[in-house]
Order: sequence, then structure tokens, then C-alpha cells
Amino acid sequence: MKVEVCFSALEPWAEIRSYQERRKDLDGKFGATACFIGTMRDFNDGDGVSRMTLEHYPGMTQRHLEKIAAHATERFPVLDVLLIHRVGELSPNDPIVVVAVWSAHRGAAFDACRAIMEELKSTAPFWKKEILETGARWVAKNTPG
Amino acid sequence: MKVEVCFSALEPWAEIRSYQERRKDLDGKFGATACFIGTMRDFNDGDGVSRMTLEHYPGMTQRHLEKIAAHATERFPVLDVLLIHRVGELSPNDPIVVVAVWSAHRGAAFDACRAIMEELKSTAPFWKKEILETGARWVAKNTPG
Amino acid sequence: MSIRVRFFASLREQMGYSEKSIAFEGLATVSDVLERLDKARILDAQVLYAVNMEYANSDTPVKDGDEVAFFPPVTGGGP
Amino acid sequence: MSIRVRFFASLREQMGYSEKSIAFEGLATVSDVLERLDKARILDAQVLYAVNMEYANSDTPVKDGDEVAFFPPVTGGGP
Repeated sequence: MKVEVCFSALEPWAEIRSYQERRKDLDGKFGATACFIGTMRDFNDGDGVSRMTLEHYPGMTQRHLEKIAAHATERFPVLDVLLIHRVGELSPNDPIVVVAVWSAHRGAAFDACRAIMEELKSTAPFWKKEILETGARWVAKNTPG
Repeated sequence: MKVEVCFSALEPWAEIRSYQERRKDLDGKFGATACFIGTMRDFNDGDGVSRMTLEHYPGMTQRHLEKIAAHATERFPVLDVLLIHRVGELSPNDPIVVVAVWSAHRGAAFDACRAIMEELKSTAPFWKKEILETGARWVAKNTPG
Repeated sequence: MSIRVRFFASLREQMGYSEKSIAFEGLATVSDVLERLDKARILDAQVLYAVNMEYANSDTPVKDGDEVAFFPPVTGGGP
Repeated sequence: MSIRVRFFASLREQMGYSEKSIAFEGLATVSDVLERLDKARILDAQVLYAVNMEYANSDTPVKDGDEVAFFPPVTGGGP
């Protein structure tokens, strides 16, 4: 399991590939990999967004992400989980979060990947401040998935 | 949209990344990417599997995969779909299929990615023949997801 | 005036050949094609039908030059 | 004998500071901490509580040296 708060540009495909390569012991054991990448858009709620600041709670955020990943491995028969979330200054098209789940069968990977994202969105201590042409605003609330 | 039957080693992460880079017009528009990779295991139904042959129906397979991808874009608000399926001789740990779906919001990407896999498993013309220590056998039926 | 008949996977091995051409005369549906072949052997295998690369059933009409395929349940994708 | 109080995101901006240390004397629960702060301002913001980096509620007990955090609804992940 790898869970990380990431302070510079996040490269989802390189992260997933290199983590999987390190888990040589899983070769031949997993039949399914489900991934999700959340990416910054250049619009939200009808407004253009030019930049974004992602604030977190150092310590609590890391601990809470680890809980979410562990929770998924308890609820679903998965082999491994990778979870990395970006913080700091972001521009449109920058990856925000990457989740990857490995399992023997596809159902567990799909279920766990989605469950991790839903739990993350509703409970992980991150806050987005968007920079619009008209000024800055805090995103008030996450939308349900 | 890109839909392909692949005759040599499939590299899922490179495929997804390079396809996404080509869709520059989607930059800033998608907030969610859901992916699934199916990989050959070294066991199935309690037996060790050393190799596998994936047979398809040239022409019908391509056409049918295109239908499945198009069907997902009709049912869910997604921006784009990538679907590549391997055929030929495979060894354990070889990727078999990659699905990637881009959308503005995460729900649609998750739904479409999973729906594509379920439709593919139940209707796309592919047949697996496994090579075991004790001989070869055709996989009789796909398991539900 | 003929129909191209194709078999895939375990059904191809069971039949002993991957395709054959049969005379179109007297063929109106997939059912008729089946009658002309070794029907018992084909039906044993929970077989699926396609006409011109689209899924079909036994009532699907066939016409001269069509390609009719028979194959077992599909098993693509990952585990 | 003190409690470290922290604020995040919009609540930090509303309060005008990110943390402060308050005397522990007389504090038994998160509620008591809230009473000691500018409670009205904090409660306006649908605020969430954490004690020592675990989610908490207003009845959660606090002890000397604890870290108590207040923050608005979380908004991580992709869209």
C-alpha cells in the first residue's frame, strides 16, 4: 500500500506503473486494476477557473488517507491500493488525485476504487480555493458522486 | 474515441497517456478519468495457467467493440472512451484489455468504465484457451462482475 | 449462390474445420443453415449465432452471399 | 497547561489567524473550547471538529496538550 500527499506535479500513469513494477510479488496474482484520476478543470459552477490552491491539514490528512485506503482493503477482497493526492498551487489540467486498486477479480477493484473516492471526497481534509477572473472563492461543498 | 484489437504486447499506461495527450481539445474539460486494466493471471479455477491463446472474430470483434464504446457514450455523459483488447499468445501478467473513460464528473466515468467492461465480457467475440500443465482447455464461460 | 459458414474457438475444433461454403438453395433462416450442418454437434455447445458479423438468432433471415458464424459463449476481458 | 487550536481554509481566513494556544483550565470538551473562542463566527461556517487529528464532535473530551482543529466541509478529490 502506498498513500501519499504530493507537493509537486503529480504524474498518475508514471506513479501507477512504477508502483506496480515494485510489487513484483503480485505478478500473475492480479487480474484487475481499476484506477481513477481526478483532474483540475478550467470551469466550475458555471465560472472559468484559472488557478486553484489546495490546502490540507498536515498530519491529519496523511493519517486520514491511510485510514480510507485501509478501510477499502477491509471491505473488499483487494490485493493492493495506491492513493496519492496533490496539494498546493494547481493549474487547469493538473492531476489532483490518483487511486489505483489491484485485485484478482474485477468487481472488487471497481468497488474499492469508487468507495475510496467517495470516502475521500466526503471526509479527507482538503480544501479548494479557486481563482476566478472576478477574484478568489472557497469551494463550499463537494458534490456527491 | 479509439477502439482497437491489439496483436502484440499491450502497454496500458503508455496507451492511455499518449491518447490523452493527443486529445488536447479536452484539456481543462475533463475532471475525471476512470480506467480498467484486465491482466492475465497465472491461475484460474484452481489450476495453474502457464500460457493463454486469445482468439477473436476479425471484423466482427472490431465492429462489436466500437458498438460497446459508442453505447457507453450514449448512456452516460462522457467526453471520450479508449478501448483496446489484446489477441494472440499471452503469458501471465500480460495486459488483456484496457478501458479508459474521460468525463466532467466522476460518476459518469466510473459508470461508463464498468458498463463497458460488463458488456465486453458478456458480448464481445473473444475466446480464451488456457494452457495448463495437464493440457489445454477452453474457458467455458465468463463470470459476472 | 452460397453462404459462408464460420466456426470459432472450441466449436471450430469440435467441427474439425473453421469455415465452409454451402449452397444457398433452400436456405431462408439461420435455422435452415443449422439443419444443413451437423446440427446436433453444434447445438451441444450452447452456441451463439451471427449473420454478417451481427448477433442473430435461429429465425434471422439469410440471403445469398451472407456470412453465418457459430461460436461458443464469449470469454474476453480480464478475470 | 494549554490546548492548541487550529483553523483551516475559509474558517482560518474568517478568524484572521491559523492557530492559537489557549489555557487548558476549565476545558473538558470541544464545546468548552468553542465557548472560549468567537463561537458565533465559527458555528456560522458548518464547521467540522477534530481532536488530535481525528474527527470529533462537540462532546468529545479534551485534555491538556491536545490539538483541537476547526474547519469547513472538505472539498478534496477531482470534480
